[in-house]
Amino acid sequence: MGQIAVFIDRMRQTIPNSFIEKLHPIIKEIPEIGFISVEEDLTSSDAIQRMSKRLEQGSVDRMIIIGGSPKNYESSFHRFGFTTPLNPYQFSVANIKQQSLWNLPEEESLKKTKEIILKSIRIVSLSKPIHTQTIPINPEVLIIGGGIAGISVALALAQSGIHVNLIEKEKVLGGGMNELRIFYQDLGDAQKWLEEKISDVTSNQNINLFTQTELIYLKGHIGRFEAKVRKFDETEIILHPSLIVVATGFKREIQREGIFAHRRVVTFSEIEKLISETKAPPLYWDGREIQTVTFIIDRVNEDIKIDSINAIKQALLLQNRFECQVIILCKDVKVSSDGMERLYRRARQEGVIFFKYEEPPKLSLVNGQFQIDIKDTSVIKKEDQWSVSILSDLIVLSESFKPNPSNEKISRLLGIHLGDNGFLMEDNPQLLRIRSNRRGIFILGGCRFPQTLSETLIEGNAVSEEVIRFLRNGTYTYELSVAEVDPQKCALCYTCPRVCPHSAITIEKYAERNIYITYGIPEQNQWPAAKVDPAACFGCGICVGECPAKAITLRHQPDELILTQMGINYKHNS
Amino acid sequence: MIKAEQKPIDEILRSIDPYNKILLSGCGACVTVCHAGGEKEVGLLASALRMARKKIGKPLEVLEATAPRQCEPEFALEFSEMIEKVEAVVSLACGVGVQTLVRHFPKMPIFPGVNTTFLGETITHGLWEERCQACGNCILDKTGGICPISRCAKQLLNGPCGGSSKGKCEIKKEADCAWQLIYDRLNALGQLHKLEEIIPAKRWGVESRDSGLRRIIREDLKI
Amino acid sequence: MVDFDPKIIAFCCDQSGYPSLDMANSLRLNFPKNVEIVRVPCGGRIEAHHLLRALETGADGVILFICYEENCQFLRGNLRVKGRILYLHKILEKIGIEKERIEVCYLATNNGVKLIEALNRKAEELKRLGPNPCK
Amino acid sequence: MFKKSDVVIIGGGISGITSALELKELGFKSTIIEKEASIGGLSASFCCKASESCNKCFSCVVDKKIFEINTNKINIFTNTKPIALNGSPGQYMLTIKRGKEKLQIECSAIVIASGIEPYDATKKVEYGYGRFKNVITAKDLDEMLRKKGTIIRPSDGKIPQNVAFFQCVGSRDESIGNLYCSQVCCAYALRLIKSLRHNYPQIMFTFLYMDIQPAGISFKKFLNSCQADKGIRFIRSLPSKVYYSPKTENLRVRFINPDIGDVVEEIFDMIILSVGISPGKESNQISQIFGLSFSEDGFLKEPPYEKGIFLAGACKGPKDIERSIIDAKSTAFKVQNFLRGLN
Repeated sequence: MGQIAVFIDRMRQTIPNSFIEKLHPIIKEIPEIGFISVEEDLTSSDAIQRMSKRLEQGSVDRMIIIGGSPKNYESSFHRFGFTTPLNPYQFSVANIKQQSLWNLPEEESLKKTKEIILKSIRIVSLSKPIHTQTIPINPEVLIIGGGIAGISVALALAQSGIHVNLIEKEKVLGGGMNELRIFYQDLGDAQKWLEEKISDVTSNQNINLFTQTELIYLKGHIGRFEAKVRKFDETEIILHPSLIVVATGFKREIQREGIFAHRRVVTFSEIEKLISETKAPPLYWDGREIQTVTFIIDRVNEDIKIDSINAIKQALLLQNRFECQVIILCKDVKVSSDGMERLYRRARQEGVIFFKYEEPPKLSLVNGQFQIDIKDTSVIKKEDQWSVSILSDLIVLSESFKPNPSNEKISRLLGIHLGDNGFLMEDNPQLLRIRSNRRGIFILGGCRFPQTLSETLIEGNAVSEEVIRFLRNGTYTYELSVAEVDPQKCALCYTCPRVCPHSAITIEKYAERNIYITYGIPEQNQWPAAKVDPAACFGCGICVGECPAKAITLRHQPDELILTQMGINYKHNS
Repeated sequence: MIKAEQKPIDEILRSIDPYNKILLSGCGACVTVCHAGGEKEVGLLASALRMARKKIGKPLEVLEATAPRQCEPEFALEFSEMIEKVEAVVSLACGVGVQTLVRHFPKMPIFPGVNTTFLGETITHGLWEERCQACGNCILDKTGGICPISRCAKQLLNGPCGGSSKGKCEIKKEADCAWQLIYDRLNALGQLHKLEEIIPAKRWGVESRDSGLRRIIREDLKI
Repeated sequence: MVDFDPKIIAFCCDQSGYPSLDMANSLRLNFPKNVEIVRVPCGGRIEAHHLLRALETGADGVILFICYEENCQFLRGNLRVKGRILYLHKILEKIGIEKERIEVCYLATNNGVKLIEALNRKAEELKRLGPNPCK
Repeated sequence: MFKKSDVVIIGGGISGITSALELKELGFKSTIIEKEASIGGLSASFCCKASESCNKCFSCVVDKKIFEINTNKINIFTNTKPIALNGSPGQYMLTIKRGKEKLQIECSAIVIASGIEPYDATKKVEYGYGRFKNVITAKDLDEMLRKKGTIIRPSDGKIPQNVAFFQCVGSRDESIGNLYCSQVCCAYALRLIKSLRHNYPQIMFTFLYMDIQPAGISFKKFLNSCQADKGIRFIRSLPSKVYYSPKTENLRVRFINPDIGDVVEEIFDMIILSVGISPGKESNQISQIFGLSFSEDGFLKEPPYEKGIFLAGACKGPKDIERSIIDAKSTAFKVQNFLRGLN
């Protein structure tokens, strides 16, 4: 083994010169040391250049840095093509900034510093080089779901020259957006806008549109997915996308029990359609002229603001265009979208009556009209709080936003997680809403959480951005600082594929069954074992911790490195 | 596969109490899969035993080894060299593996480290259920593929007992009634007529363990 | 109470524990005297046998600094290690070692103060428990 | 001095940082102009609000992004302000001022991520912020928790026992002309309360609000856990006035208690004002330099795409950290389209 280079980082004078002078003799005592060099700020780019030059001359094959947090150095070395003869994994950092060595008396602090340095020398002696791998990556994407989320991503990507396969299980594109007729912001025609988008999709050369098509299986990992889709006529096509975008949307459901089964209890989509299709007053529904309309929202899905927006928008239209009297019953007025507070105030000014309820209102039928009894909580004095009765011709009831029933299948096919509530993915801030647990699969729109159109469009752009980041270079490079299975030891217990949060492990036939065949093993001689895909692995080490056969090692942090960090001198112990 | 559970550490400590140097032998097959006696459990138990003995001032030296499958004589013999160095062996293999060692190392005290529990199936990760009792004469063809010998508490062969309630067993309330499952499955398959066939009582004394040690002999395979 | 400097091995997850440690370092907060830092990429990397080995080879206590639930960069690492610690506590109970010697502390990236508090509290607790009988 | 950069980003808050990092990944060089001495902006001043588990406040995500940008060698000018813009879309020349020094940067596109300010609570005179010591804003509390790690009454340094949170201070308020919902404060205040309840179970909280605004996927679960907590009282009513008792430094609050059905006065030993979001102080200046117009609510309005000037994050309307990050990513996408000549 060659010698070890030592770089001392003064971290812009955080370490006093006098201390460094005292360190020198201590370091020189250590036999493995090649040379010592002191830098003012080792994270600066010229210092790194000087460092590489110095390393090129010497006979060292690994190095330690005496300085601050290893995270700082690591990110600068691993990322910026640290072009030295040294592998970026063959270094370790003696973090002498740690544990407030400065608060200790000098002698003690020197002693402790020495211990830390010796430990990092032991660590660097154990470290092995880890190289990078590059795979070619085709500019091809599979988008599952042809709702507005899927459409917007498809158009954005196609424009950047990426080949898009868009699959939709229904006959027509648009998904849940087909129910929206009017934008709340400017009361513009949503259907016209959607139709333009759809015609853009169908006429785009880069978009391969498959309607009435479903995904039936998916193999492989980022850059090399293999997806089989089945069309309505039972023909099956195999696609080879590099990345996958899931935008399967959500489902609306209405529970019509009791009085809610009445024909004049309608959903938001029905009233939306009625409003947009009736040109002039009066408004008819079920053969009856409608004069008063009551919205009952927040019965379900209190955490989703779409209902509030729709109710206020429709109330304004009903009040202005059709001279109806509108009453909105809700738990909270959800105005946390741009422009909504103004709309809400306008609705109140135009005479829309709002009631906030804690207990659900009681409904009954009186002479063909609905009678709604609700407590008026806007009155201050309790003794004055009368129960108010409203007579209404039409009731608009909020539907519940349910996870798409196909989510379970999608999550199983794609190896992505289901959240507790049945929507895709758990709520974890690190995922930033659009990432899934698997590298190369993105999630957006209502399949994760139902939200307003403008937010979905922003998310769509963010997903397009992530996709382009991956596909820009035509290659994907990753470090092999990942988990690795020893197929000889693998007991095929399926623990690791089950626990891997990134679905990066599969049981595959790849290991040698017959030791006489060494190269290019033919299929019949392969032996199944767990296999970690290095492109999909994040290197977290969860599988390593779980494997009952100790068949998996984490290449950048094997057990001996952890034991050494614990202060156990590994060589003597084993 | 065979499912096993590690014995309580105090029990293991009691059996190795007189010894100062032991071998802890794991098995890379069934007990690895059910997280009871693979290489990882061997390491964990070794540490725990060492610590427990150090605490009472009787340090213990533990050698660790894991065979790919302890119930094969050749793999068992791989331990020979290590066994010479120790005073006792704790085997984390199933009962079969322990006895393979016993057969090959007649003079060495060998203790089981796991309780071999049953032949079972993984339901979800971390949950295993019994599926077979190796009765020696399989009747799964008659019962829609669900085994009443292993899954019915009373091992009934012809329909449920009176204690089956809402699909659950009366002996173990959380367990499904095997005969309910059999009925449902045959119903789903449209084969309810199979229930009309009486399954005769098992001849435990002839085909099963009651007649003494069971053996399979294949003359053609003998070397 | 025995007067000694308990040796604590602190496992720091690279996503939360280590950044918090860096923060504590730059704030120059006072650490207990005898702390060994082990840096791991994720709490899920920490195995039960590492912790037992730590106690076996001279540590008086072990503390794990890992991410809050539902905030693991690798989604489930913290949950997996939580399960392992539960299993380990059972073993410790059986062999007669106080299970308080192995403890989990949840952190975010910027909880330097909380980290130091936890370490100092741990040191006090270990002083109360006395030296690890198994070293 | 003269520099060249593909994109100049005005503002080094979370949106600016995210835009810069994403643009770098997309292959463009960007420069950040930050008016303060360090980057991070408002989002970096928040503390972690976890209780027993994560409450999704995103402060750790901000931390990671700041770490990333510091090690990513992106040009950052701190203590710097833009002063003039010349040139045409695709070929802008931006003059900036650092101290007394003036610099020029040639760039093809500009991202404005000038962020927002917390609402100035002194304008709500009736709540007495600035006059009564124990009335502080949620922002002040956050800072207190980050620096001192504990909640104390400013008047006597003791841990309070009975704390009231006033929602919608500076939001949804016609009297001060802020006709918008700040969208973030409900969840923000509840997270603060939840994490304080976890650390100080003895403190009782009263949450005075108008409507609870939802905030994302697990908000319902979170809200249920808050409502199940007996130490948090939810009252749907905004207080009308705060009186101060100089002797105890306690505060008497007048509000309608719907449970009692009357106007009541209650004593609290500390009041936290959930201040809303208002447009950044610099937005006037920025709108002049870059020729931008304002929305009805006083936030910046997105200029036409051909101009090559893009808005990111909360400067165009209230956003929480998560949505700012997503918005910045989306902006980075638009910028890359612009720079590659797509439309």
